[in-house]
Amino acid sequence: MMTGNTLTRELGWRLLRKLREIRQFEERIIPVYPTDVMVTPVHLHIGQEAVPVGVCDHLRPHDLVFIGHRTHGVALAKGMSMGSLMAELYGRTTGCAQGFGGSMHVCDPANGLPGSSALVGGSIALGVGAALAARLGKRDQLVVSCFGDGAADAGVFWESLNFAALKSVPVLFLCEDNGLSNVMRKEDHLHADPGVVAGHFMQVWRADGTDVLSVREAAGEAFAHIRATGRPALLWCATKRWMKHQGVEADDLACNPVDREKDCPIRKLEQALLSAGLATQAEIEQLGGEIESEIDAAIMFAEQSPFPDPGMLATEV
Amino acid sequence: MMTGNTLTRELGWRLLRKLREIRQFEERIIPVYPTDVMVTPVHLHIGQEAVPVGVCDHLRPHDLVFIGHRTHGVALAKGMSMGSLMAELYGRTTGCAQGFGGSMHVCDPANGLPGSSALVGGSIALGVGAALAARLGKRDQLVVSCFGDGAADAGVFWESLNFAALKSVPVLFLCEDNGLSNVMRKEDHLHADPGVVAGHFMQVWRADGTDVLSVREAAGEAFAHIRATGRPALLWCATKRWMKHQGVEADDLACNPVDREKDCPIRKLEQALLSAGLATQAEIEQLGGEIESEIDAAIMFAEQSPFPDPGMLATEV
Amino acid sequence: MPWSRFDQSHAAPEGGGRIITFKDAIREAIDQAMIHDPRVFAIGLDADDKFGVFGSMLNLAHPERVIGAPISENAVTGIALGAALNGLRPICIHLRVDFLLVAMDQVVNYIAKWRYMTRGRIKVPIVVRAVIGRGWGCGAQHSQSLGGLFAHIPGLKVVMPSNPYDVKGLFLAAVKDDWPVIFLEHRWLYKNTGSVPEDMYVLPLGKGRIARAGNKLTVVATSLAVIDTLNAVSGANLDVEVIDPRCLKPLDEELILTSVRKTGRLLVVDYDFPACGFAAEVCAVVAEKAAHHLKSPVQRMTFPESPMPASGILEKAYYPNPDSIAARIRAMLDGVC
Amino acid sequence: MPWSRFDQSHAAPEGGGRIITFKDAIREAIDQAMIHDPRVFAIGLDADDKFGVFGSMLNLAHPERVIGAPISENAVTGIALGAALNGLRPICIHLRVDFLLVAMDQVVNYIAKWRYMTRGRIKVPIVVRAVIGRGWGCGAQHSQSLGGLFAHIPGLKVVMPSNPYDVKGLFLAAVKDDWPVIFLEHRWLYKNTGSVPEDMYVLPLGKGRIARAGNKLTVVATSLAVIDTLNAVSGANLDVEVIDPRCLKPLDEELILTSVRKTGRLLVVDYDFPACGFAAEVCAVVAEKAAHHLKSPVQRMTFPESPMPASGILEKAYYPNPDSIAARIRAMLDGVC
Ligand SMILES: Cc1ncc(C[n+]2csc(CCOP(=O)(O)OP(=O)(O)O)c2C)c(N)n1
Ligand SMILES: Cc1ncc(C[n+]2csc(CCOP(=O)(O)OP(=O)(O)O)c2C)c(N)n1
Ligand SMILES: [Mg+2]
Ligand SMILES: [Mg+2]
Repeated sequence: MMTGNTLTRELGWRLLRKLREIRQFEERIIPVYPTDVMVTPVHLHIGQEAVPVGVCDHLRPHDLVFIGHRTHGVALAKGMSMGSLMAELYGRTTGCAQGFGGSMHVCDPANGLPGSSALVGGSIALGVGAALAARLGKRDQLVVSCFGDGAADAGVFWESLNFAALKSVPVLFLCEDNGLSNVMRKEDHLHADPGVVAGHFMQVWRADGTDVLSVREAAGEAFAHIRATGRPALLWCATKRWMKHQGVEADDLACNPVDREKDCPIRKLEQALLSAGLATQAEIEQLGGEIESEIDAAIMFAEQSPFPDPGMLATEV
Repeated sequence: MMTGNTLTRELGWRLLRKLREIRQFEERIIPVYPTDVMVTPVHLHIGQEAVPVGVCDHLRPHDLVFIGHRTHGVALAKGMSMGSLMAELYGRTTGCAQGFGGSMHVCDPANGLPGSSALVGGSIALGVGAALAARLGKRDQLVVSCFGDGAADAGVFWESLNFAALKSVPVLFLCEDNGLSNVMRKEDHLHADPGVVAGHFMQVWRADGTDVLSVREAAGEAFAHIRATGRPALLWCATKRWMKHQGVEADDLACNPVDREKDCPIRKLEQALLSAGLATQAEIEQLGGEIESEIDAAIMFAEQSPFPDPGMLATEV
Repeated sequence: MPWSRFDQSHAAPEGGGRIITFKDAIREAIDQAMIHDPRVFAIGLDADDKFGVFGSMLNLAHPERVIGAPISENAVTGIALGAALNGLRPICIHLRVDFLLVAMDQVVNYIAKWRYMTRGRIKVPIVVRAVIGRGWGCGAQHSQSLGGLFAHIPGLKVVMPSNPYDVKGLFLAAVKDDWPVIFLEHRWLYKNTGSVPEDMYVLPLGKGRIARAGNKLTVVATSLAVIDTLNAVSGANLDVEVIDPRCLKPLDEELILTSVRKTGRLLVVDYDFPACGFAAEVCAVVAEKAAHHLKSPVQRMTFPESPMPASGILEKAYYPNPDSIAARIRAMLDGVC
Repeated sequence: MPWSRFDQSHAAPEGGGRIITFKDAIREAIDQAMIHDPRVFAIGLDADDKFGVFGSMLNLAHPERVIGAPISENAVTGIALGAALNGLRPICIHLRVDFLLVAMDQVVNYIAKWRYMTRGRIKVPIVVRAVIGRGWGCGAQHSQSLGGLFAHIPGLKVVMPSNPYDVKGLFLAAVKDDWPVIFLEHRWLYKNTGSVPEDMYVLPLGKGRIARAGNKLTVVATSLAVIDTLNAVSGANLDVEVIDPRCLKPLDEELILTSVRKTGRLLVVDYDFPACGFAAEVCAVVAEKAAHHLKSPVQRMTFPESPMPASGILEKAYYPNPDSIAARIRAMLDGVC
């Protein structure tokens, strides 16, 4: 739903660029991946782009987002450069973690990305701690803990909700609920709706995670609440995973039918822009082309960057 | 409240005996403890006796109860002999764990006590597993996970609720809510009411944990539900801790005012028995005397039992 | 369920017989254990999905005794323990050993200690399976081994099999055992093949084997490191004795000491963190009990003192391999290093 | 917050000066760190209650920076880490090291690896304080040490101070450090007294000390074991060198090796589980690097291979003590044992 957002050209265009950057970036991984130039397990964001883009549109570089294993979309939405991310996938020194991290461990302090975790769940608590630090330091800084529906299974989710509520920690819990934990359906891994449970601890917003305007609006309200009250909030976004949990193949689970027209955050926004007369098809195609060139540059940058020096192996430890 | 329980002499007498056994047993620890004959940290059950007694009255020897650190009341309610428990506190070979366990680690397989844990929280999961085993083995066996309000802070509580609900595990979650986690008030360690949260996963009963008939009635309903549906249930009993968290002194926290008349499960039941004409004051005093003799015997048994052989130290490992 | 009739262990088949993969040997062990004993069941995240724990849980005779679980490793490990305390023989499964760290409270505080705390009145027949092994750019959180960490904890047995014959016999022994067993399977061994009897058999937990006889140097290695060492040694035709203890705990000290007394030299190849680990333990045991037989100082070959990096070139430098093992052995034999 | 001005470490005071307890030395270090640097704060279950972590957190100048927590050790440890990643210098407190096992995912998978995984772009200045030590009939789940377990994990520094002077300097060094530090305080040391400068000072993490000079045998011990060994040695007037490495990691290998090269004998007294532990590590290091100087085999004195029992008589047999240490030393010197 787009109510409450005044869809201006500037806003729409900014969001569309980010959505497309993520989508097109990931789509370029697909053909390259089987050639083993990226030796790192990837969890693609395709289909879910609206969530990071809608939320991160409110954030400044010094606002923080903590991520789990599905990193690319959030990292790009938060401002990481494509070259830096691509080079990390290629395992090069110019990667955001100089090749030491891989796809699941991306960081970019200058853009508010303090790192990510391949283990599910634990990073929820990190966001709470970072927000606590912001409060203790009386800093004007927003902090988001981003996680999937599967992560809500974990005890650390419960403990984090309770702690944040008890101690008035100004953090946004952001659930990117794609209805799946690997190949398990949500109803098979969660008996109750964690969004409902969270409601006993803090105010909860829900958004359509395939609609960037819906996400952006709800996130805006949640952030306003956090700022106004100093209390935590949770934003639950139902979205759709198009690809297999890991790797570059399209998902084929019977329980996860994907309609690439109706479920597409990019189509939705483009349609809205077109019908509001805020964009033309030609402009959109041009944007796509621009982004494609940026990705070309990122790939070239990655390919031409040196590999890390094995002599540095046991440093920073 | 006593509605719904027909208070017969037999029932009332059985419950009263158990309540008094626990109370009098613990009260005898108090004077002895400072002499260091029991070298083990004790967490007394005084004031909370109604919870284990009301619940265990439904249980047969082969039904199981899992306990945390506050063990004595549950152990006696479940049928452990006073001698066996006392000898364990005295660190003797005749103790339920031959002196290897101490107060926090009591077990009595013949009476459905598979052990207890000094760590808070984890044993909640053990009960779920044992109940799963009962279901897989198609056994007629009830299983109870007994824990305190503090244990509900822990992530394992959330995970256990979710698992039990997802997999239809016929377990009773039993919270002995004394409103305290050590010296922390419930509202300082739990932001939401876990009983309410649990309601999203399973049916929840509440009882007055200072009234054995209230507990017994609610437990009866919960067990009937578990048997009928094969699903888990939670019983939340608000009760009152009279003693300090650990050791043998009366509690003195301002937030925990104790009225030893009104809050006393034994008084409550005795009053009910007396006013229903099911007991006389003289009979009650006689019961007290009988139990006192049993405790004398238990103490003598413990005192006269041999210490374990240090040569056995590194066995059973 | 007379597990006792499997007490007689088969000798390792001398070639011939039925050749199957390491993965299929585990699968067969699980299948046979479940058929043989209705108390055996499996539980864990992704234990029941279509991938079947890298194929090791597919086509079982009793799928109704395989219970999938949410991402709740801590509770689920406790649930497995609870089932063991109530008469079952659970196989608790973790697709990566790293996930088991979430359940460390259960493993170290509960599973390892329950039997002791109850003075043996309650048995703890649980097998915790965890898949280990370097990933493929998986990085620091998805590539650990942790065998030494578990072996540090009294009350746990730790098994690290290296070949299809062993994995079947050791797995069945673990299920049969009334003590908790941590069973660590290296993912890179799954496709390896070997001769495996079809019948059920158990190998004793705590008895190692001489994987290759030799005279000039004893190499103690476990799991994938056994295979890599054998490749290193046979490729270079070195006169080296390779000991596969099979279990980190109980450790077959006598086998190691006997070999070192003969060869006078020890190298421990342990694919794990170096400090306070299994390699240190083996060196310490030899230094305590066979020092006078040593012709040169003991040596360890482990991961570097660092977490795992992601980039392929770094991974290559991080992990020992047959070449680097052969080089180290040669250096030791040359007295150079 | 120029922590750099504390780089010059004080020499240990030679008697005299202000005498305070171990507990007060920690308290003072925490207090001074919080006053000196507003980024320092403390968090943990019972950190803010009236008992003040066995008195070590009472009467601080900045109680508003002490945050109590629910029984949620896993999240709370992660929250401390999150605060460190966002510019603070948390002191995360666990009243018993056993509780820290609940947070092992955070400690091993996150805290130890974060700096490495981000290639040092993110510093991890966190101190995890945990109180260790045998209880008083506390049994298996409340008496662990676990220093060796943490020292096994690359990325963690592990400190085990033995006296008031060291605990203050090492604690301030830990807070100052940009790497995660596990700080293990033995409860039985809390009442011990010693001379402690009032000013802030840091001791380098990774530098041990010679607690007593001697010639016939090197004893390496940490924490309470240092005190017990000193008592054992001085009581019997034995010509023994006692090395207190202060840190299990980084380990001051050179100090140990130099001593062993002189004495030719090594005993490690480690109040922890034996297998794959810190004692094994020290033995392995010496066996690797100073084997030719050894006049007799190295020895370890640790807990038995078992969890802790509860009954007093069993506890007494379980834990090494000055008498049993003296006996072992004498046996080694007599060449009897
Ligand atoms: C503690 C832990 N357990 C299991 C895994 C394996 N694992 C990786 S991603 C994943 C599914 C997570 O689902 P969700 O949180 O919904 O995120 P999504 O992949 O859907 O984005 C699982 C089970 C893990 N990484 N960490
Ligand atoms: C994991 C863990 N954290 C902390 C403790 C210390 N501790 C022991 S009992 C207790 C309070 C428990 O409160 P509750 O669960 O309500 O039980 P109660 O003591 O009130 O019966 C605490 C914090 C512990 N034993 N285990
Ligand atoms: Mg999901
Ligand atoms: Mg309580």
